[in-house]
Amino acid sequence: MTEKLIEAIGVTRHYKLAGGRVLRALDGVDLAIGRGATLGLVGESGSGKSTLGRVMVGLQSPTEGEIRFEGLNAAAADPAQSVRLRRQRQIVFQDPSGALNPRMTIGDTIIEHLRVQGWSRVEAREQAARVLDDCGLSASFLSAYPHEISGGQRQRAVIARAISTDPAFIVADEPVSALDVSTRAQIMNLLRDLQRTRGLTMLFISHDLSVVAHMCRDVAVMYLGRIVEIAPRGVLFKSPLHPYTAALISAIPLPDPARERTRRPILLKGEPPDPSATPKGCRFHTRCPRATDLCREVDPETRAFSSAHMAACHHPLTQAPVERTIA
Amino acid sequence: MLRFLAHRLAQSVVLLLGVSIIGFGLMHLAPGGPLALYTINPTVTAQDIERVKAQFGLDQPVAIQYLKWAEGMFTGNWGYSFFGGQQVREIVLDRMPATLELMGTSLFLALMIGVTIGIVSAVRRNSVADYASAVAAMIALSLPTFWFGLLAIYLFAQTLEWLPAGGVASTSGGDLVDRLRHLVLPVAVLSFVLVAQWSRYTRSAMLDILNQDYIRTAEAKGLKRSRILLNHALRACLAPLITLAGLQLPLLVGGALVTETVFSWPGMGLLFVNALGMRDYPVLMAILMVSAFVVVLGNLLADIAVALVDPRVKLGYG
Amino acid sequence: MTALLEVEKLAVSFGTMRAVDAISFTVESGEILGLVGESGCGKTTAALALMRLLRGATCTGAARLADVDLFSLDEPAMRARRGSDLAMIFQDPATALHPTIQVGDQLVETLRTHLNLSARQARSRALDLFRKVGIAAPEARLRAFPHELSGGMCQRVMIAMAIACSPLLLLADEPTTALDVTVQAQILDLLRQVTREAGMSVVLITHDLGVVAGMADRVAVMYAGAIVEMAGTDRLFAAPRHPYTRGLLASIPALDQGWDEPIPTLAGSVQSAFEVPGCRFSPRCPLASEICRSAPSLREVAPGHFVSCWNAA
Amino acid sequence: MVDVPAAEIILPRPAQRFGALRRLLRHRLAALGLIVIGLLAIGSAGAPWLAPYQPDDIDIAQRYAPPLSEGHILGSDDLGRDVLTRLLYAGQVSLSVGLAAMLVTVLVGFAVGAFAAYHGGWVDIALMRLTDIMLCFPSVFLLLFVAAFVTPSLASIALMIGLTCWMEIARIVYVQILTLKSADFIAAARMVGAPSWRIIFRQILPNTLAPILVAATLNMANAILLESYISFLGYGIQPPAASWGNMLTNAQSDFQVDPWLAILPGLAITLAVASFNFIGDGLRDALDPRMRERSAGALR
Repeated sequence: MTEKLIEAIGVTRHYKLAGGRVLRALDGVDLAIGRGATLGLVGESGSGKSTLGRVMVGLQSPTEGEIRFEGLNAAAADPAQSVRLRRQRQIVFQDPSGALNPRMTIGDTIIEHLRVQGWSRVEAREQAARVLDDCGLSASFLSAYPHEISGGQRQRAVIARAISTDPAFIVADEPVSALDVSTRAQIMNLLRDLQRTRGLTMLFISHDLSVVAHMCRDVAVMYLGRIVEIAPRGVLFKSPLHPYTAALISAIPLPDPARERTRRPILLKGEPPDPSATPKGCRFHTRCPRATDLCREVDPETRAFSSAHMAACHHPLTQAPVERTIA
Repeated sequence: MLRFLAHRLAQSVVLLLGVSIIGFGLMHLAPGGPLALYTINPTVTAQDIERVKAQFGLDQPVAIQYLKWAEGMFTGNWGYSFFGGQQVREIVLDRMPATLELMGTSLFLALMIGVTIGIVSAVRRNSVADYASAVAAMIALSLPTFWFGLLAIYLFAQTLEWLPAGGVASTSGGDLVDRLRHLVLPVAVLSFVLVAQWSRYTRSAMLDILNQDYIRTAEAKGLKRSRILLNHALRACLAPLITLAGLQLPLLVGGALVTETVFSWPGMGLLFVNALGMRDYPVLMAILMVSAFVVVLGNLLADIAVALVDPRVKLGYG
Repeated sequence: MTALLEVEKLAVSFGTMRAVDAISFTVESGEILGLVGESGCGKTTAALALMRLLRGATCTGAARLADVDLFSLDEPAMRARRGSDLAMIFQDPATALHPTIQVGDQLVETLRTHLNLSARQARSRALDLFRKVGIAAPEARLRAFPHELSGGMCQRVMIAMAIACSPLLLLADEPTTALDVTVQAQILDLLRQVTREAGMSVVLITHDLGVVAGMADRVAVMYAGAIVEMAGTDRLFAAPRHPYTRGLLASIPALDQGWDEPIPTLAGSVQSAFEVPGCRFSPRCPLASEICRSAPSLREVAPGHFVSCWNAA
Repeated sequence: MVDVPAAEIILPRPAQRFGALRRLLRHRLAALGLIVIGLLAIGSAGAPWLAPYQPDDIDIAQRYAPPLSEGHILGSDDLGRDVLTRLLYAGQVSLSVGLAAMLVTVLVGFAVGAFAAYHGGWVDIALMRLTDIMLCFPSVFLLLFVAAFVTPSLASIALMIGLTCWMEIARIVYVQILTLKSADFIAAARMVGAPSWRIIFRQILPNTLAPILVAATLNMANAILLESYISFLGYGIQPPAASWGNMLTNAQSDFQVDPWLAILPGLAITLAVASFNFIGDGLRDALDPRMRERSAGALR
């Protein structure tokens, strides 16, 4: 395996709610992304995938566990290291309208982003023009306000801001969900190209499996604050181990009438439980067609079924594990 | 619901505590502090003041003084008026009914008229009636109430001689008709402003609701317009309007004060202004505290009412 | 035989902006028509125009439902049809239900408005409907408020309300867009089942070609207020003729597509397409030529396959 | 290099810069308000040159001259002083008290609201509770209570009004900032380590200006009303200096002797207050993005 660029080790993130309840947005997540790789992260609303993204770039700090960037614990970084960490990790948000200050021009937004990092005004301006160009926007967009441009262009500007500090790692948090079908493909291609030309490491978050499948070599599936399965995309889609992954894959409507007629979605019972009331035992047992008493009692550990395929399930769908628990 | 009640009750207690601390602070800010009466009296010597200070406990630490004062406020021992030496509590509570009568009648009228105007303006948005009521409300809100009251007296009492100029009743009469005749002008003046406010509030709340998805659902179900308005829109409108009623209370109390001074209406407002002229701090203080108490209580009631009307509130969705 | 719904030259404008541009289509009895397009293409506006629920808009054209022209009915007659003959489901179930009325009462209200039922009869009918749309513990759920139900459950209530009076036509506006993937599968399954059972016609409005592929018998593709292509579902997906449809289909990433290749894209965006003279798609069209300065009209290129393009092969 | 998939087919459309100002001027009542305020301001500021007399020129021979009489266009008062002159000079006082009070209100309100919202934690709780507590007092009572033992001057009155009226703005700012704080563009700024003051002044402040501007305008109207009331009761601006409020001190008796003496200052107050109210209302419409979308002809 290639060198790990960023790792999440036992990351937990809790939020206190009114009435003393605790929302477990993340509940013990281990994850590592190799330098230059793109990892896809899928899950439904409330699965904690956005929280994980925000923790990975340092927008939120984990309640427990740590984030390591190039082996350095982000929470223990000294001021100089912190500055470098901020430059190295950037994020692209879901809603490009909310991600840009409505009272600032696109140029000012990027320049401000760089000025905070200590760039001179002149350099920042040049860099802003450069990254906008890399994202397919001409210099005339420097002086445009967000409401004067289209959604797709706004998302390009957000991406431009993210790459302006020449980061090594980018979290793309549902970058195409708010966009129309025809613009969606443009943005996906742009991200893919940037990832290649700049050697970016990327965590690509989406609720849409087909989008993730197109962008990423490896895919992780989240359910209620935990990663339940992780595997190379081909393996995951052909032979998923976790019943949730299988249901998720089968639920995607295909733009192909012939195959749609034969597609038999695995209909899960009910809806994801409230993340503030995680079920005991396996967190998926309330909806799982294969659930047994074991699942209701014991939380399954993550096991490796092949070198790159891991799942947390007592009754996986296809194979037997090759090794025991991984560290 | 019980939890919600307990929570809101606790909040009100905190508010009252804060109100009392600010009140206590103001009392001590006043020149001469609580002993202002004695300091302006030339026959009182410095020793006398020291003696009185000790007697009232004013030589003790501020915290103790505050506790004593708060205890007094709580138990109804509000001190004595600088003038006449009457129990402040009696003076103030004596005036309460008149103020409540004025406020209650005006608020009731204003709600009836204002809410109706607001609904009609929202439903017939951008119509002539809507614009007219908007401009009228704006002007009503721009009139200095005291001047408007004086103008009303000049017109209806002095020039046309239709109505009495002030007071609750004639010295001779005092029957129901006479009392009602005295009520007309002050209530009209006070509710004029209130109607303006309420029609604006209702209009914007109603417009907001008429733009909601669930109103479109109701239309798509084929319900009659009247049913949609009354059963769906108005029901949804209730919670924001009750909340506003609570928030607006200080304005209502303030408006009543102004109106009372103009119409010599013997309520707490008139008392306040009279006491102000004589720098009768205990009385002023008591009225300030009572009015704040009324506001806190009103807000508490409004919140409870909202919780009864809107099932989301208790769960913190509101 | 005439179709259940015949829409002829339906046009909607807000002031000078033409949101829907003289669209015509039919829906046969028991048929599901998919109405596909990106946001702002006018698909929702067209549906609301059919319900006559647009305010501040000018609607022209004709819409006949079971041979009754909806646009010539007076308001009370139209009202009597809303919710009974034609019903509508909206995108966001969380906001489409009244927040402070129990969902059971909202359903009963619909029933009693259109059917001559006593309160008790309506209540028991509501209970049946809740069972039918797969709501567990229906007695208790009748007394629930929308915020106490999940998104999927709210959409089930909306569906129960829509099918309560056995409408001839159901307008479903993005019924699953606000829901999670696994819940979307449940709701689509339910919709398919209840409409097929009752032989109901459906206009399914969505931006998701996948949803259409699995649900619709025929598909109409809209762009900037106009229908640009219409055909049977199989045919449209197998042999799309309009460059927009082609681009749209090509730009959907597929699960089994190689992850390394770029996705073919449509250039530019829909923004300001309403101001384009002639063919509104021409600024983004790879086939655009001189002739596209005048607006094309929908023509039949094969039996049942209509395309609005001068250069469509 | 990255291929550029023709995102530029549509260039940005810098259509409506200064759109808000244009919309404000199109709002007829607001435009009228602006004109009236402009005239009042010019008249008051230019009083030394425009006024026919000095404000305290007493002419016992000309007491209670009716309006339109020789030498006194708007008549004269009980001491024979010219009413027009006094109205103009009073305007100076009333408008500047209003302006100064509004500035105090905005400053205090913004500071409290911004600090509470941005800092969060116990500061938030303490400051917003203080705001709630202050809101429990009817502001007229509070104002009069303090006015009773403060030596009245232009500055002290403005300060008192400002200190009893800041709560509304504090709440507006508080809510605005809380909403903005969770916006992604703030997250982006925080992520690169922008210091708090920089986020507040560069990112947040420009976005809260619109509602503050509206509230400030409406506050100005309110401040003028409050000043007139306390001056009417005699706790505000002291004679012989004139303010619109203290010109009404004897209004009750003036109505019997010379109604115009009591009507004109009241009209001046109403005119000024209504103008600010109309401007505020127009500003709200012009600056509210939701209204823009609605008028752009969205569905309903």
